[in-house]
Amino acid sequence: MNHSLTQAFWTLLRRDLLLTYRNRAQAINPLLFFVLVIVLFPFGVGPDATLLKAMAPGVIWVAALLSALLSLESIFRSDFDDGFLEQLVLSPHSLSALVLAKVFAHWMISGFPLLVVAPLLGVFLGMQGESIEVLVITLLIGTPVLSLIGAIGVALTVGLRQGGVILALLVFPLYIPVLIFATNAVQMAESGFSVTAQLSILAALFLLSLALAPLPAAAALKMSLS
Amino acid sequence: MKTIRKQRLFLIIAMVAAIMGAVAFALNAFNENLMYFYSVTETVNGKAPEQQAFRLGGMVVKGSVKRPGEGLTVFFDLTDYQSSVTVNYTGILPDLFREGQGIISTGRLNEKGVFIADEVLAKHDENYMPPEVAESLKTAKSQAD
Amino acid sequence: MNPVMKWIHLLGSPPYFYRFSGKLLPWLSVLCIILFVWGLYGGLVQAPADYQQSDAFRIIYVHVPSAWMSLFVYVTMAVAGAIGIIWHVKMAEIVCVTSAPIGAVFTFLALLTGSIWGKPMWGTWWVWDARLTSELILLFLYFGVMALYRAIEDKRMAARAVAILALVGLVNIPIIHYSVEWWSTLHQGPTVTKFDKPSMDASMLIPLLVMALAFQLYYCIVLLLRMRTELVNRERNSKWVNDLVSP
Amino acid sequence: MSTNYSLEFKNLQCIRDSRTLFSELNMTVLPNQALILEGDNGSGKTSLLRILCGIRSPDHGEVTWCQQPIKNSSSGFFEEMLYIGHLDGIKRDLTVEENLKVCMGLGKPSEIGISKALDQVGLYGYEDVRSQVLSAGQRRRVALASLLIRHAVLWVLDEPFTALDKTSRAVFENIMNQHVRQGGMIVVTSHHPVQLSAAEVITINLSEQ
Repeated sequence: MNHSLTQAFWTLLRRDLLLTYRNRAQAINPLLFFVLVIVLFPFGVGPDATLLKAMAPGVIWVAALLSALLSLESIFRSDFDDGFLEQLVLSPHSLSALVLAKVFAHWMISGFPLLVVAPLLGVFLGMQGESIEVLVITLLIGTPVLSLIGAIGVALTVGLRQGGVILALLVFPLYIPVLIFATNAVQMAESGFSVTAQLSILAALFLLSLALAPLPAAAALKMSLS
Repeated sequence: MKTIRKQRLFLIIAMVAAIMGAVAFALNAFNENLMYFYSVTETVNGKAPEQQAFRLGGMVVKGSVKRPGEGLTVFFDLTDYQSSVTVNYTGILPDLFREGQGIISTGRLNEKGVFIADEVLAKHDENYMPPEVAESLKTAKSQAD
Repeated sequence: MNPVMKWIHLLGSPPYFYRFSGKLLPWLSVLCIILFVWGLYGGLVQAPADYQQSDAFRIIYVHVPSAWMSLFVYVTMAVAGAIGIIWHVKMAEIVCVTSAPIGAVFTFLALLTGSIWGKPMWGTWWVWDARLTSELILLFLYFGVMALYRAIEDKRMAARAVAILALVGLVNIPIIHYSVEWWSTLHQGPTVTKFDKPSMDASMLIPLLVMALAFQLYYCIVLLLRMRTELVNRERNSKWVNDLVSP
Repeated sequence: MSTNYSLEFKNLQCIRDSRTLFSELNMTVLPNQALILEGDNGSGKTSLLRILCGIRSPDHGEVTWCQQPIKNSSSGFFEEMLYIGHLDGIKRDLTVEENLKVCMGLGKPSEIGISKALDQVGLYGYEDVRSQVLSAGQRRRVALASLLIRHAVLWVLDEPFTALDKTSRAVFENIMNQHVRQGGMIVVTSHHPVQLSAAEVITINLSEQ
């Protein structure tokens, strides 16, 4: 059964990635949104290089939060609409583990691409060498937390018509610790400080949400279906 | 049935391992020496950043508050009982701002080593007592000294 | 079953609870009013002015109890939610969902009085200080709970959803609190805190404790009232509610 | 298949929006039996079905599998049950075979392979066809094929004949009969009369409750 749980995990992961691949045009939208939000800032605050540089970590991370929110619904929405979620809930495997597969797929689709474009945007906002490195590391550890916590929110709201707005209200307060430590790490790196503490805390947040978030998400999914 | 139990056990072990990892990382973070505020001594010794704004905390030195001119500009010295730095601020000071009071100030150092404050916040302590009690405490303290 | 357990079990039955709370409410209200009058008189008139902040400090008689209650209500809500989920106790579910707006009001009151106090004392309406920020996030957590409950039509389902969310929030509150505290250590150097341990003169402390008790009672009263409304609303088709409406 | 399986429910009650749909329902379903739920729209057929397969929990009463509550993981209920609801969970962007592979991966595969199952439901050669070009009836057949490729004793089917023409319905009934004959059990709701000659049919009419 252990073997077959792993198999179910990979089947589900493969399926979600394949579905995204078949729908690549749509899947790229959150990434474009991310880039666009960041590009808007210089227009909004003016082309002052020092100001932009100081704002860069916060701007990039807030944009990451917004784009995560935009793509979160895709974790469960279409499966809820076409009844696949029922099959998932009624499968003999642990629902939490299956939820984790879907969250992992979501991160690969929506979180991972941010890692690729973030350095370019960092340069664009005037960030330099080492702080860009730290930015990428914070995104690497931090974006999975966004997907994990977000999954709870989506699972709670997937059955609702006006779920989107409520989703933002539910998940943003929970995102604040990630935002704080991630942006602080980049700022400290910019000032030339050690960032081990911030990265450790981000890693702790990641492991904690990895261990705990699938449970309420699974419970919420069962609730949403009943 | 047995396999189900095995699978569940495996998941629980993985969960506990992840939580323990999280605790380990958190403890690691606590052990790091975090320096996000600057005392007056650190500022004077040049440990504070030169280009960036930072927060500076200390006590207002008694008799150091000077108001040159009619405006809202004020100069005062801040101390941590080891060294002191001059602060320059333009704006309305909070009610609790007085000599001997602890304050927190945001700003940056200029070339002359004067701290140009953008914001001055008075920190009130968490003691609450009637003035007479405060007075008697003070006398008791001075007698003890 | 021992008598206490039996009684708790009995309280789980809606008609009994409705009758019992109906009898309890007048007594609680009288007690609450007495405590409020005593606390306010003690705090606003009797207590001496502070040596540092003079009369402005008196706002703590509203501010501190509401800040305490904002956290207390959240914990109550989450614990009740957990009991509701695990043991399917209907009353616990109702405690969970009806607590949220009350907690939000306390949180809002704490923020409002804090900011009114902050302006003369600190020199600003708002600082991104650890306590203020975590209180603000707490308010948003309450809003989330309320919005979710309102959005789900099936109230039985909604209560479960709210309980899950409240529990997630409960795990997150220490994390949020710790992170904002850590974040705003930037703002406050420990050098400044060269003060004695927090202390308060008895003449000021007693009214504060009385006020805290009064707030606690106020919460109980509003909770009972809201629970009664919710119960009647949920069970509007049942016999006991019909008997209640047309005796 | 061993014969000691049993699906039992006692004292079931379902309340929806403070309206009691049904109460005090009792029944035991054994291998070679089929339970057919009848009733008007809104009588609670789907609710009962969802309670029986564990999606919804009853307001009162209990559903057991082999004398153990179905939520209890040691009952092994979810290994032995397959459910097809109003919605079939078939992704339009995946081919028929890809869809079926996902179904297979979620549970215990049966001996029947994908192509053989498709043959049985009359969709031979449709493996690589994208599901979006299938007609509603063909999608329904793919859902039926997903029952065949997984091992389960109990099938729970919600209106399986929706969007099916006469021949398709015959195919469906044939396969259901075959399942019951092999010791399986079926719980089904249907507007249309169901011909399950191989099974000992039990009927619950919820409108008469």
